[in-house]
Amino acid sequence: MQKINSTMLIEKAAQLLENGTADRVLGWKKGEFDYDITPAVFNSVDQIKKEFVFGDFCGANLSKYLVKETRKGDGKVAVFLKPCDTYSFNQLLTEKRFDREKVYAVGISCEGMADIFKVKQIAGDGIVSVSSDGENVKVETLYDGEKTIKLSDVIAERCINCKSRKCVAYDELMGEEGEIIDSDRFDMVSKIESMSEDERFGFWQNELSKCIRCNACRNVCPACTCEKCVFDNPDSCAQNKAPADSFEEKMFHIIRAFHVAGRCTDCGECSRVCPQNIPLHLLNRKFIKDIDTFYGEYQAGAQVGSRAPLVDYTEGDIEPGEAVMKGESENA
Amino acid sequence: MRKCSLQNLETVFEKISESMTLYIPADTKDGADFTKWTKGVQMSQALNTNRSAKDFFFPQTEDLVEFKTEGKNIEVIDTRKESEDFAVFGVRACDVKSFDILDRVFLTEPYDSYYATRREHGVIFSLACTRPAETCFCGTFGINPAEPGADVSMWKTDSEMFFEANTEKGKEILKKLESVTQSADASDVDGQKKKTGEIMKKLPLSDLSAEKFGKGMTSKYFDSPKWRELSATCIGCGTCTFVCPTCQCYDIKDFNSGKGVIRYRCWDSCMYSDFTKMAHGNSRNSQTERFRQRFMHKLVYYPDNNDGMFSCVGCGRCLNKCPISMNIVKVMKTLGGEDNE
Amino acid sequence: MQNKNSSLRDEIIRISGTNPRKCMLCGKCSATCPAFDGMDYAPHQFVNMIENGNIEPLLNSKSIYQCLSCFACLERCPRTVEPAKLIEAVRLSVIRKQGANHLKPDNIPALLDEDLPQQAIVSAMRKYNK
Amino acid sequence: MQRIGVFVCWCGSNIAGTVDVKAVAEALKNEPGVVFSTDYQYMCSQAGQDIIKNAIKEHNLSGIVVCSCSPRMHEQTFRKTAQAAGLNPYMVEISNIREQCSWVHKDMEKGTEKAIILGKAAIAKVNLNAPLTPGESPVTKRALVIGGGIAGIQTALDIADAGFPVDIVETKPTIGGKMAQLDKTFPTLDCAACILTPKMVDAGQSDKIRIFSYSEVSQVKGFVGNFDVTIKKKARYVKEDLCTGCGLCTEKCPQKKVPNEFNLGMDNRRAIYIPFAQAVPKVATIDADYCTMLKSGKCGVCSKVCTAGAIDYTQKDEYIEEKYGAIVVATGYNPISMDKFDEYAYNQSKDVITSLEFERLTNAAGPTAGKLLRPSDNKHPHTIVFVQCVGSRCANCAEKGKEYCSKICCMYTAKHAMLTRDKYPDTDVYVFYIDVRTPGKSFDEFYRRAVEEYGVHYIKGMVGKIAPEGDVLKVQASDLINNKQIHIDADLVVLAAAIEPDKSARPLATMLTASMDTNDFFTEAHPKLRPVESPTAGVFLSGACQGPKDIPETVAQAGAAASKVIGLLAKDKLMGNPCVAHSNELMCNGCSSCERVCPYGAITYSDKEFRMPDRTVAIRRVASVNEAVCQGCGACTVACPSGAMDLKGFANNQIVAEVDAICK
Amino acid sequence: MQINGEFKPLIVAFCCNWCSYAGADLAGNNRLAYPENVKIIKVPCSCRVNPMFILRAFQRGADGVIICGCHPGDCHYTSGNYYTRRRMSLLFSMLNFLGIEKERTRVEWVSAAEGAKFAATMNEFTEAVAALGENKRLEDLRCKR
Repeated sequence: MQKINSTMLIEKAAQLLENGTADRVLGWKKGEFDYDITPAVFNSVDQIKKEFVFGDFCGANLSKYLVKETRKGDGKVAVFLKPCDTYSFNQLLTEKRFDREKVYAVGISCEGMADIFKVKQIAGDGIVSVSSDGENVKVETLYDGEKTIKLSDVIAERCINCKSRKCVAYDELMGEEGEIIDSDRFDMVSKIESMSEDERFGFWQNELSKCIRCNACRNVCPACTCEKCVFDNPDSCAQNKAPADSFEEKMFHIIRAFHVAGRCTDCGECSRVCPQNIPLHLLNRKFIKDIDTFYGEYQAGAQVGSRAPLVDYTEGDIEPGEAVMKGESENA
Repeated sequence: MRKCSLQNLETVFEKISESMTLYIPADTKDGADFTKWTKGVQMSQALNTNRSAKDFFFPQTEDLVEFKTEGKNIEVIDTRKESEDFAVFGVRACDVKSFDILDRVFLTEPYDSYYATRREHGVIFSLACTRPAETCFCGTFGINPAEPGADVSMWKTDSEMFFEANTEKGKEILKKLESVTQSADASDVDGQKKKTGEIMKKLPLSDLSAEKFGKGMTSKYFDSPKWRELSATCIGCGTCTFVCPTCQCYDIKDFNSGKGVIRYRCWDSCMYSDFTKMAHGNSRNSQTERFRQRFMHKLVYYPDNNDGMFSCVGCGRCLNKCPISMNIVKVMKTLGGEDNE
Repeated sequence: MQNKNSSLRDEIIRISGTNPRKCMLCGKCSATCPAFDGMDYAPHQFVNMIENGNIEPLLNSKSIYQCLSCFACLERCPRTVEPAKLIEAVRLSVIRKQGANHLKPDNIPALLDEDLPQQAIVSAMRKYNK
Repeated sequence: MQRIGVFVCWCGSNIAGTVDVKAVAEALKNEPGVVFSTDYQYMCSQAGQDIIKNAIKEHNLSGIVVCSCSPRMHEQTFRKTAQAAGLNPYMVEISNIREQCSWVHKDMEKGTEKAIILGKAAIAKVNLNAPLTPGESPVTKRALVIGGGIAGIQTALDIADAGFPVDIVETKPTIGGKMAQLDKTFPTLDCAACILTPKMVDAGQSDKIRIFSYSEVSQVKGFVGNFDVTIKKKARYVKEDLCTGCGLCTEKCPQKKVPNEFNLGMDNRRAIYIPFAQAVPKVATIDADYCTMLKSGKCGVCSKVCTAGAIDYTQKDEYIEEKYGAIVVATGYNPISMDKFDEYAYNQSKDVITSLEFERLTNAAGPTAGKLLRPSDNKHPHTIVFVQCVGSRCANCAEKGKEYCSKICCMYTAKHAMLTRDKYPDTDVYVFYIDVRTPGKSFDEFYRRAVEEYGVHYIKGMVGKIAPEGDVLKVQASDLINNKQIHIDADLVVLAAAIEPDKSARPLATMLTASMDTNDFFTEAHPKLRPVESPTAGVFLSGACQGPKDIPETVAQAGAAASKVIGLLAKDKLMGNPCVAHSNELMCNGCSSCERVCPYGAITYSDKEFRMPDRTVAIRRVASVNEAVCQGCGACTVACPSGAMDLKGFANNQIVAEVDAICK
Repeated sequence: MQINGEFKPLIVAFCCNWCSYAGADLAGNNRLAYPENVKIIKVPCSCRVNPMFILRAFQRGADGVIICGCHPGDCHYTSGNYYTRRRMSLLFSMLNFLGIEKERTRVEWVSAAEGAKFAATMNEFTEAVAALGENKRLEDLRCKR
């Protein structure tokens, strides 16, 4: 299968503007280096031809921008969605966060995105250029010249544990539809579950104490599209700006995870953007794993309109006491 | 100038920590960060720490005062503790420069005694760079990474660490370290300085110029249509401001613990929707305005009020950490680009 | 009622994978059983006797060899008790106990030949080596 | 800032025995907002209430805290007291220092300390209270009954009897429902038609009752007291007002091969038909699926013979919109399909029938004119086997049967067996049962009569297999008492099929936002205390749509539902509970989480234009709560991630203030 | 909370108005004793309990939090406690995942007729929490000054 590349997307994006399908395009824009790519709204074919880019460093999930972007004027917004982004897209639709009619979605197949920090760890400082051919990554550095790394060695952690390469929503698909993957994404959650209580506490105390409350996790999260977040609302009894006590770090992350429980599609953006490298996705995954164990498998965003587990129930649901025990021991 | 062998660096650490708490950059699984030195903690080889040394002088949260009510009376309690002396080891030139910028904010009227106390009690050992990263652009702001400054400047070679005191405080501490260091010649590090100078010219951002910014440029950039485009996908998080060594905005808040009210300050971010929110609402309502504020402050407003000094030091942290890879370099290039001529 | 032989009872229930407590004594299993006439204990009795731990008579009954494993009872049972599985479980526990009459593991190597499928050995071991 | 008065009750020694009430009153004096604090022996007494009233006036109190017994005892009392003194009744908070303090603790010091903390929590809450006013809404004094079986008819008659207009909507061309198909009724063996038809006639003739037969409810909007319902009157191609019900057309219609659903397909009717002689309304209906005229435009016999000129081939479905104050669901039941029970050979042999078919076979108005003849060869059966629990009490049969007991089968099977033996003593009757359940007045006696007096063979056991062989049905069954497998050559087998809610119930429940259980039976508001109300205010349940029921129970429930409706319609205005949810539109995401957890369907959405913080204008979907429907459970407040949804009287900040006060 | 050197855990009990609060009243009517440190907050339904309230209680110094509601199937609002059950199952499992002692949180169904159960539950829960000692893992040091 041919890997989706910049040229193909540029052509598509330009075509969508030219033929009037959309009047603006959400995509990715070239950065200063080869890896610092910014999500951007493109308004003209010129701009697309000049600045649009797609490659191994286009990890950003564009679906959340649709909430804001569809509110601007009447025209349609074209958006490029990787498989994991399509789940977020569906979840946003389920929650009626934007008007489907105002969006032209192009699904693009994805084999996993690269993580620049992994590249830097291997290739060292001073990366002048980085490019990949789908198998190898060629890195040129200031100090050590050119190096070739296997792409598979620098694939982002979240993509290694990819749950699905299937585009679940699109008006048009580029590349193959992809398949749902039997991933090992819960391994780390299981590992923590099998730790002792003290170890678990130690692990999270250490991780969460790094939090600087920059809100990047929240602001990037496609499930966190609240008009006003409780943590920003002085009337919510929960507002705070900085973790002045270790309690507040926990409070913020527990409540945030709880608010997206059953709605989180496990896109992994939270961990990707955390400047302190806190594995925040593990909190969300714990909820996903518990939901799967307690109430049957549920993938948020797999279908538009599906009923999230927290706004649903059955008469025979597991009791909380039992659930806690099960949540600890179900490491299968 | 003094020096010690790298093997003996630990004895230097030991010596310093006899009289004060010492923080050195140490490796964690997520990169380097300043860590309290205790025996065995190794100094990181990394170019720079994730978080800047700003935290030592201007911590993310800090209690200012406490109120207690008894019946209908209020008691005000100064909860400040006796500050202890401390040293921060291995601060890079860019971060050293950030203290100049912060000092101009906190040490002019109204004088910030909380910050000042920490400055008085802290000694900074700076460390010259030898391998700047592609994201470094300190040169843009006239910083020489080979001459890092602060109380004590340091240069690290393959086998030795060189120390040069720049201030009285620095001289004092180097004196204390005489027993564990040897005298050295300033020319011993000339080679390294020169080499660093060469590398600086080759950095991809070496051509980035701040010339088009600075004092009096408000009207030139304020209404630029580029802001909207640049900020279009900004998610409004505070990452850039919190990793920035020069961002100095804070909010003062009260926490009612039930037993009393603690008034504390905490970092704030101009990227947040409730930044400078007042009774009438927010003065900057859109993300575009907030985004513009941050960069205009770094590049225009601050220089306006501080003799042309920029409040960016080119450390590159925001380049590495921004979730959407938007940063001051892109802003400078876009605004200062040909289109804007 | 006395729960005699409860370990054997639990063992049989475990092997069968069914829950005899679900039985509501409708008798549809016995009504449906084509081998009923040859049985000394009818399918519904199996369910009840196993649940009560009254298993000895079943171990010695001829019913366990009369059951055709046609699964009619299993198919028809309205409560998913699935008597056939219980009968099979009793049968198995008898067979497993007959170790003395059957092959000993030591004897097996001599009997092996190339055509004997691996699985047969494994299942023979599992079945007879108790 | 509130001006709060605190009133600590001694309750004689009930509180004062373990709590130092004076110390409590003294300690609470210094709490924020408190301007007055006192104690008294019995706050609920007239004198105690006067202390409160005077203090409200004297100290210009804006809120009061009464530290006393449980709010379940005297919250209402003190609210009225406050109201009498000009204070909003919802500015009263009760601190429960009796049941939850003095009565459960023994140590005076600790008890006092706890009472003070509980008082502080109440003060913290009342500081954040706001005056609340219950919402009012008018009541449309008309009821809708959905379903025209005995349940619906009885409900309608009872409501009409109280003087309120009622409409019955029935999908069939006539009311009457299942009861009209029955022959006799247990345990008294009254003829069903004899007791039902007078009621049908009453309903048809009542000036308060309108019957929309051959009609369906197609849309329901609104809420208790104010439902807007659209009723679809299906085209029956006969003008109801002109048709005299003479039946001439039904005799002349040349299309004779239409399976007669009233007789469960055991005989045929014409394409134009009146289901049965006593139908109400007695109006003919053309079955468009079979009418040659409607299908091919050639025929028109009925039109020609109709002297009243009632036939109208051009009739269209008609939609009627009407307002109602209350809705009663009486959609009834159906026997489940026997298609999946291969072992009983229902589809292989005509002589294996369901009990309802048996009713028709023994009914004088049925296909055999009441003679018990078996369907295959119209011969009199000499051996009849009845099988109970076919599809009932079935744990594995999600697809096949039902997990519940269908409740009525034991009794009607006893009835069938008894009547058969009575009319045809030469018949051998066997009944296979798992259990015989007869909890009802004169029920067990009835069953025993079948056994003892009529010699019905009751066999504990189940039929495993029925095989048609020649002209007999080979029945293989178990006899658990004798531990035998028995074989019977039967002439006729009657299956007591489980019953299930009518298929129309599920979509109707969605329209009404009324909840259902997994079996599609409507859920009652409370299984014990509110058995005829649905959790959705203004929607009531009558008959088997709520669960399997026999006729007496159905009629009783129908009357109960009617009385609830009458109680509702008798009011001119409905006063709501003011402690309801409300949504802050500025924060609402329109995500529907709240709507999904609301058990009452109280939340609706609309698109509204908002000026966004960044000065742009956006159209956003936002929730609003219908205060007349909301019952104030608060489920939505937690489902809402942004905190836009809050509950009046139990607001987030109020509960948090209580937590803070307690944990201080 | 330390009283005379003895650790008395502070327990916050959220009780639904219709069943559990009435159950607590019944415990009172029958004079069934339980520790003073149990403090009840009335909510209309257990589904009104926001996870934030629970965390807030721990922040402010509670050592244990228990949520009491009608038995499943008996909710006054028909389905409220079903949601409570799901929410608390997930929340408590998460707290446990974070290493916060699972014995500090509990959901118990107490009907209006179960005064004895209410008292017994509170006694037992208090004892279980007392055995753990003070809540250190979800504390806010500022509230302990």
